[in-house]
Amino acid sequence: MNITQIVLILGFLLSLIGFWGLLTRRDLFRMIISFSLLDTGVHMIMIGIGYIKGGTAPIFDEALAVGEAVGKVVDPVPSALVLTAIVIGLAVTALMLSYAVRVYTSRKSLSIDAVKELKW
Amino acid sequence: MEAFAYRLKAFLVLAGVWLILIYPFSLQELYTGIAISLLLVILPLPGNRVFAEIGLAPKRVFFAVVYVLVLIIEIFRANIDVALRVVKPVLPIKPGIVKVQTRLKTKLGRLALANSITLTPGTITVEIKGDELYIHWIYIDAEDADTATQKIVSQFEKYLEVIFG
Amino acid sequence: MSMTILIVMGVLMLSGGIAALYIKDTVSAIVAAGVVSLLASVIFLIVGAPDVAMTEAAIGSALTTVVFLFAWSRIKEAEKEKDTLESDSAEEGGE
Amino acid sequence: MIKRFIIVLALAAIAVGLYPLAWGIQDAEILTEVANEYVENGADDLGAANLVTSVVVSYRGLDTLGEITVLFAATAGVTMLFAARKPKKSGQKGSLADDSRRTGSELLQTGADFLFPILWMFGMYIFVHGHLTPGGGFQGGVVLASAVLLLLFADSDRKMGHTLLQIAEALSGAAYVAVGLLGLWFAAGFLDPRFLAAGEFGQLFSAGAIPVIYALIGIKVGAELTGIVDTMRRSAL
Amino acid sequence: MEILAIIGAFVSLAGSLFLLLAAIGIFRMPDTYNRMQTGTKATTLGSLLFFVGIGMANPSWWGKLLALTIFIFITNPLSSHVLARALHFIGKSPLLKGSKDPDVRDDLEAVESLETKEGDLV
Amino acid sequence: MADIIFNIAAVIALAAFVITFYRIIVGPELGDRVVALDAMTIMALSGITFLAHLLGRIIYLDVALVYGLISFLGVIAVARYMERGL
Repeated sequence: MNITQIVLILGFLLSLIGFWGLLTRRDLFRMIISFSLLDTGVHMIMIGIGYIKGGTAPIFDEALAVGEAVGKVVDPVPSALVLTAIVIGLAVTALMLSYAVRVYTSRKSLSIDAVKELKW
Repeated sequence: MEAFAYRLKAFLVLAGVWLILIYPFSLQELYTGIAISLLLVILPLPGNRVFAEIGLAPKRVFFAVVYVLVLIIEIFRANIDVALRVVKPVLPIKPGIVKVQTRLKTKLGRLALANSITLTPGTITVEIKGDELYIHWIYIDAEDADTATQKIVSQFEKYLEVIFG
Repeated sequence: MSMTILIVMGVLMLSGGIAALYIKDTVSAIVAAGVVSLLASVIFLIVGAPDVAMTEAAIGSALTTVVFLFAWSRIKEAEKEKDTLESDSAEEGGE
Repeated sequence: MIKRFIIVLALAAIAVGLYPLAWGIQDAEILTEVANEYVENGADDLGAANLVTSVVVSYRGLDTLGEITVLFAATAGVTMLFAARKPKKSGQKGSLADDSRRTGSELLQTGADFLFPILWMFGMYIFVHGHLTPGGGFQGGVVLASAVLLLLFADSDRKMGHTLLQIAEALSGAAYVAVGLLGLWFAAGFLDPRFLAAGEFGQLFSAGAIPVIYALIGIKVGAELTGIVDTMRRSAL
Repeated sequence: MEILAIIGAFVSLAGSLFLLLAAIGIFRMPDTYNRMQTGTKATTLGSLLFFVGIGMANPSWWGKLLALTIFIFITNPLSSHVLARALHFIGKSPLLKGSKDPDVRDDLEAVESLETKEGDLV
Repeated sequence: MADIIFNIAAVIALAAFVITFYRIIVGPELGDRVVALDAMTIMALSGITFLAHLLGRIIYLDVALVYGLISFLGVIAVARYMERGL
């Protein structure tokens, strides 16, 4: 067992939990919660892929000199991607929630079965 | 004039917090901190007026230091109290809500009083209305308001009265 | 040491995720989802991504929880409104 | 029942598909080529101590611009979905508008008033130090937004000036693009921060325009998130 | 320097014991108010001691740790107060199941007439 | 020497964390869960400062500051929801 492996497995399991909730729950609110769990799981996978053995944060200060950084720091690119992905995740969640509230006010129910227009 | 006074106090508090945050001092950080604090003080932000209650007289500062010491001693007492309660096989609790009086009028003083009460042995502030504090007490010793006030409030009130005027 | 912390946090995170799906009370589920984010942010810190940890703690946990709670209280208000309307005109109840 | 079986099957298929990805993997010893380039030359190139900040603001600056656009679109969407319903006038039958909400305790109001400037200063600390510490515009913006949220929690009837928010948002967005264009004119390309002096590495005034850009991002993100939350709060159904 | 680090380690150990105490209290106490009692106090002191210990081991970190401590001291009791007020509003009785002290009831009545009870939201 | 004792302290804090997490899962009511969340985040703050010490990076303390603010905000949000102030 090493850290990359653990983080990847955790991310996969969390995504699977999110998928499971997304597929089995009928309540719109639970589905959105499951979606945010899935989101977190995917972020964790991305961060786990960027990990380097014994890696520390890619930030230079007294503890990490500029010249000797290679081999000591983790990959900064996944961090940057996940950083923006989290913010977008919040915006998407807010959008879904306002949609759920609208569904409730027009259908008087939070169940996904109440939304029939797009069913086939 | 009064507006200038509370703005100055707010500025001092903000600059102090900034200096704590950037502990290894450097001149650039200092300039930035002063600029940001000035900006926040000049902008018509909602809460700045609260800072008017902070006093800078030597007596007040002295009382504040004593008050912090008393508070820390009380916190240690509170934790030993909690420890003794938690580890006993049968929990020695007789909880309830009591009403106590306070003389404090200033907002920050009341906030500090409520926070101190929450951190001291066995009490949590539940509600504050006018002069009356409603306090959840984990083991009720005294039922009437005066004794309870004596036990819970007085020890802090005498300091806070001076500190926040 | 950091491996131990990682494993414990991970197990707690997964159980929190399952709890978020199966707790009956919706607000409790929202709190559980927030806890998942908080634990995830500790995990990000361990794998050397403090930027992500900070963002996850601030956005994933706090603001998401707050947004969920606001939406849920709007739904609760709508429910109340529906109930009062239904009791006013009993013959035409919804659903 | 059969539905649930199919779901379990699908999840099992995903799990089996992902299994080799997770199981065979070891901790990587070397960075990928792109990351290696960033780590080796990023500090000399841009002068920012935090490489993630370099990537977010400069190397992948266009991504961030697009991301902020997405955030803006989401804010507009939330506003549209909620504002389609006119809030009922209070006192009308069956309405549970703002007046039934309970205001916070006096202590919470005092605490919020006291903490508000300090939290704003903390948020500014975070986004000004984006190139030195793990902070940055997004986190700092969230801290600004949460300070406003604290005020809203303390007093649920507080009115917020949306005009001010929109002005702040529009100005910071425009300034962000303008700084990007300055980079195009005076340095190598769009959103290139090197048109300001690089300064001494590790100091606050370093890394060219990166702190400026991150501060603008912070103000914009803060204004947008405040807008989302306040829209969800105000719209009494 | 080493001596200071060892002292700091012991202080941290004391802090973590207080944290454990808080956890046990939250685990054992019978109702929400009492859980809050142990939760707030013991975690505040525990984290304070933990920070002092870390600060002794790394003397250049004092600034941030002091900021953290001040922040916790302002916010932790405040959030407890708000939570207690909310619990009281939704009508949770502070009394234990068995105890019906008449004297305690007297003081409670003042409190219980404080707000109308409509605890159906939770 | 000092590191061993620090590790013991961290393990104890971790145990406290796990015990508190029990209340999040089973806590009979919302209030219990929020109390546990409050306590848990303070414990996590201690954990983060310990991690900063273990990995030797002062920059991680900034994360702890944001984390503390966030726990406060979350608890107040849920409490205000409970008393219908949201």
